Amino acid sequence: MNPTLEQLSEHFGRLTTGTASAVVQVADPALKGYHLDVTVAPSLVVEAAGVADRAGFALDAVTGVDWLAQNEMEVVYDYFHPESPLRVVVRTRIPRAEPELPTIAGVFAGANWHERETHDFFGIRFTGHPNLKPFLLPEDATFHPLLKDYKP
Amino acid sequence: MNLLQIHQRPGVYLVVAAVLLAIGVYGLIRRRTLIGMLIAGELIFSAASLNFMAVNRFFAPDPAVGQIVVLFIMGLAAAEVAIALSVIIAVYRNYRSIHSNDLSELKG
Amino acid sequence: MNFLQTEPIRILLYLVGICAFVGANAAYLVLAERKGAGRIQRRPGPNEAGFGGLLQPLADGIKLLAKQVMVPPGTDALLFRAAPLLVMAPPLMCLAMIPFSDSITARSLNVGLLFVFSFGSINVMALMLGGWASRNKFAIISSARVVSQNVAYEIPMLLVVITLLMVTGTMDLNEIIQQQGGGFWKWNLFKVWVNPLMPVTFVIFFICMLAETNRAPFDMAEAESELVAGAFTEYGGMGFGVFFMAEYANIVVGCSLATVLFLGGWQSPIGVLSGGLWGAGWFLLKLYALIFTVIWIRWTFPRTQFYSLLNLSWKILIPISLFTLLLTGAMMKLPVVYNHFF
Amino acid sequence: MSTFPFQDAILVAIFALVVGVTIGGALIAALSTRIIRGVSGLMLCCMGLGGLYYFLNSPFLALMEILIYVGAVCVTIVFGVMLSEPDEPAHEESRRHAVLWGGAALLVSLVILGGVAHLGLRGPWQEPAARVSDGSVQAIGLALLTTYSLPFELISIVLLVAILGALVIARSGRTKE
Amino acid sequence: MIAQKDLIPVDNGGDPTKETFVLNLGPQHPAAHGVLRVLLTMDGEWIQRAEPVIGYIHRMHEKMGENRTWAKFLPNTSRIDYLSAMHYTHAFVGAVERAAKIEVPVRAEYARVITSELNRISSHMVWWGALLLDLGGFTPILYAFDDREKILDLLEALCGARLTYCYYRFGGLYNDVDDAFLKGTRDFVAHMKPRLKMYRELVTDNIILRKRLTGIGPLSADLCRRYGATGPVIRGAGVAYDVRRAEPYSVYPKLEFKIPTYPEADSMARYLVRMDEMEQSLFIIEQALDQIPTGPFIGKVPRVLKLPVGDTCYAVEAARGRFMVRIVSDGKEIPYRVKLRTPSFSNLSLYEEASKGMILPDALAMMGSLDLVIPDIDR
Repeated sequence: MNPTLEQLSEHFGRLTTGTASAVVQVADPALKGYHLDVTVAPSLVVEAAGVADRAGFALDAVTGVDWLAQNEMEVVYDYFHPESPLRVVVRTRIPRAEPELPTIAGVFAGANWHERETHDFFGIRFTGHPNLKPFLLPEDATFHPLLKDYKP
Repeated sequence: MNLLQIHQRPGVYLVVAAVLLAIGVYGLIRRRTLIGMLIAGELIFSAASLNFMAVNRFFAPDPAVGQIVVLFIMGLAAAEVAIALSVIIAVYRNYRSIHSNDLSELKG
Repeated sequence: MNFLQTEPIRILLYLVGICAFVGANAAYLVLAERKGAGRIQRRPGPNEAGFGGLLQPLADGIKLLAKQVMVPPGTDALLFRAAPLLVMAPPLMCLAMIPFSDSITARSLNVGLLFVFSFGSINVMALMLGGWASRNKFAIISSARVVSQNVAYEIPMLLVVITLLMVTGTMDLNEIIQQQGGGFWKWNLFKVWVNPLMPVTFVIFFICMLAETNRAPFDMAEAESELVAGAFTEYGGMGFGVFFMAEYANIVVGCSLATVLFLGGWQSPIGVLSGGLWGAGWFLLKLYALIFTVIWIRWTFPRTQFYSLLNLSWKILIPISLFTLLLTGAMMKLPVVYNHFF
Repeated sequence: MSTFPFQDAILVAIFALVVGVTIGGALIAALSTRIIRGVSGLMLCCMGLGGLYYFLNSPFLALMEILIYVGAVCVTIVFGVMLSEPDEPAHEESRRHAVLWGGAALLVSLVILGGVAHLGLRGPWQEPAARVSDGSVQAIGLALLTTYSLPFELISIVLLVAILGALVIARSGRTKE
Repeated sequence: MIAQKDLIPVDNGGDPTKETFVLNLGPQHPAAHGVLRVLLTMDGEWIQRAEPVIGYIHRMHEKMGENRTWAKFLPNTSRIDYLSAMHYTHAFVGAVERAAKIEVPVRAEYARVITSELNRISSHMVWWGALLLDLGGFTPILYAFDDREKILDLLEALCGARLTYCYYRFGGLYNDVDDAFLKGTRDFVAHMKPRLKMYRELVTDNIILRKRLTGIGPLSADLCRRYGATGPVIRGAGVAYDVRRAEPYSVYPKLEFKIPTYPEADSMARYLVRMDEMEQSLFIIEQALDQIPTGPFIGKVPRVLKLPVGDTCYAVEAARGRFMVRIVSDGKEIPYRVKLRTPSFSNLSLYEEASKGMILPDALAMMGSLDLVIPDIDR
């Protein structure tokens, strides 16, 4: 049942939107802390989550990174496998001006909170999210503190 | 009438019972929630019990009889309250109200 | 001396005595509870105020008295204030019936047992009114729990008491004690020839008593981890203090009743030295042993869950107590039947 | 009971208090708009009644009154109050209407009061020739199980049916358990 | 205090047989361990919906990470979950060491294991006492704190802090473990073993406790996976997931220990997992004490630490589950992004789904069995 690294890279490699397909790199866990580094287009994160879900992965975290210099935002989905030592990272980049991503809360229920948190901190809108209310920040907060150009 | 013997005169108890009855009837007419009416009904029961007890104490040949009757009344009152309250709760579930006015429609 | 023995003076003396007894007990049982908890938890407990902590209840009382009695807006102010009074009255009334010794009883009544139970039943009403009047959701949930719990446990308790009444044949508490004279094997607790399940009855009585007084592990009324402080959430200052004292007064009443009904009241366990002050000594000894058990249980067990608490009563205690009732009846009638046929 | 000074006066004072509590409780029960206070009034009234029974030489019934009415009936009613909308709303009928109906109700109850009180006070009551039993608890118990055993059994059946009926009615609306 | 209209309100979903009301559990409530607020929609005592509302002590540690050097952020990590600070500093130190390829001396690694496992025991002791407090048992927490005190004393002597330890450094430790500490730890292990046995007899086998926990709040393995719940929660669902084995770090591969799992998935299973874990921690400590070599306690670390560009993850098994640090470096002295993935966050996120239809005391028992630390959720 537990997937091997090769199977996984194959599954993730098959993801494609027509123009751009997923880039799968095998990483050294001793140096990086994960085994597989998958870069996908923003529209593919849900399918990528589906692949991870079918392989029995669990969502570890959703990390936003604000690359101010490139005028892009990166969202990293970490997956861990409860029954094997494998770790997979799925990353995608979205334009900073229009930070929108489809939600994966439909695949991993736990993503609900992670995405709300990321929305709080980066202002990334997760389309289709069931409950994108302010979460950790005050209810009336209009700022996104983890943006690199955020001035308190 | 000797005021100091007032607690040994049957009339006093009978009048108190009459007052209770009157209050109970007034409440039964004026109350507009089922529970309020139930309370008023209890007052009427009490009036009857008190009458029984007074008559029993002063005029009955066997003083156990009145007490037994009152015991029966208490039992009936308890049963009545249980049934009435379950009905009231059932009514409330269906109508969201226990006001007697709201219940006059008689349709579910 | 003659003046002292006139009825009103006697009643007055006893009333003052009972109030003092309840007050002192409530105050010092709190201390005993805290000290006991301290011993059980391997810490000293309150030991600062007064002589090794002996003045702690006084300090607490002064602190509570000095606090403003808050009546939160939105509450039913009248009932909110009346509830603490109502909760304190029943134990005071009940204690008047308890014979502390063969000569020390405030008021001996031939229906003393009934008296204790009828006034004990007011307690529920008081807690309920207090909870309801607070208009606090936690308090209201707690009130609902208190009622279900007390109704559920009143039944096995009364069944047990009826069993006992069949054995004693009287509701006069003093007479019940007198029947148990002459050594601990004559106590109702050990009357296994009347009913082999007598110790079980005692255990049921004790459990019901814990539940009726809302003591751990049945303290649903103030299940503090669930309902903050339950029915007392909105009470502060002396309002809370009175509820607190009433809890201990109720424990005293409950344990006194258990002592009278099952443990021979003021009778000496060895058959001698049971009159007068000796009797009072024996009574208090048994009473405080039971109270200590209550405290011990509280600091040892976690709280039961509310529904398993009700299940315990309806599915275990009531059937057992019904069975003991039938068994006692059968065993009492057996000789009659036997004599009739043979 | 040995006599002592002012015994009668004290007794009468207590009696007056008991009567006051009874009637006051009844008034609260019937007039208060908050049902919970109405129940408290009923409780007061029942405690007063218990006192009256005590004055009528029946401590047993006095205690039963408190046990059953305060401990059971009132508690059940409060429970019912908790489960349903408790308070009466303000009268929505017109003032004239209210006065009219209130007056009518008052009239009816006053007529009843007058009639019953008249009967009570002027009725041709006769002192009993001789007492059959002493009215003690033993006498009640004996009578219950001999002369009145049939009503006694009937009452138990009524209670049983009431409990079952109450359970059935109250549970029927409940979907989840 | 509530107004009349709030008593029997609102959302019954058009079904008049349902009477629901909203109960605000917290942020100040005796059963919420910290400032957790749960918005309960109740039908009587049954919970229709329980929505945790968090963020009351949010401190934005992740932003703090972006404006101080790697070393200066280290003490912050110990403030996230104040009950298992060792694990949290371990994760951050490990992430930096992994990214900067810093070698850690073996003695330091053993010392880290010993202190981490001590910290795990002390954290579990707090959980144990608090859970029993939730269930209305007052006494165990004082015994638990008594034992925990011994651990705190040991660790205080070592690093000067009793709660928010900052003992680990990049490449090693703040100072060496001395003989007094090693001996004290041995004594503690000897002291703790009979205590755990006593707790099992007095508390674990208590019938009321068993009734309160057995069958209550089942969290299936799949539920845990979908929500990313880890630690004793997923082990209580029968999945032997332990970061110490799944992603071996430090010297755990050299040490023997069992991963306690219970397939029942109820609160009792989580309870038993933690109780067993304390035993396993003692076992690990014993081995580590036997194996600890002599040598330096800190390796070679550059004075000005600059990490290579790129991101690195490092996960540890904290007392509450998987704690992962993801650091992103742009080659400067200060982190570009620090992501802290905390176990309580994921463990609580399943609460809304899991508590549906439970009654209030059971829901609180389940909450106690999740072992939440609110600062760990809010960060």
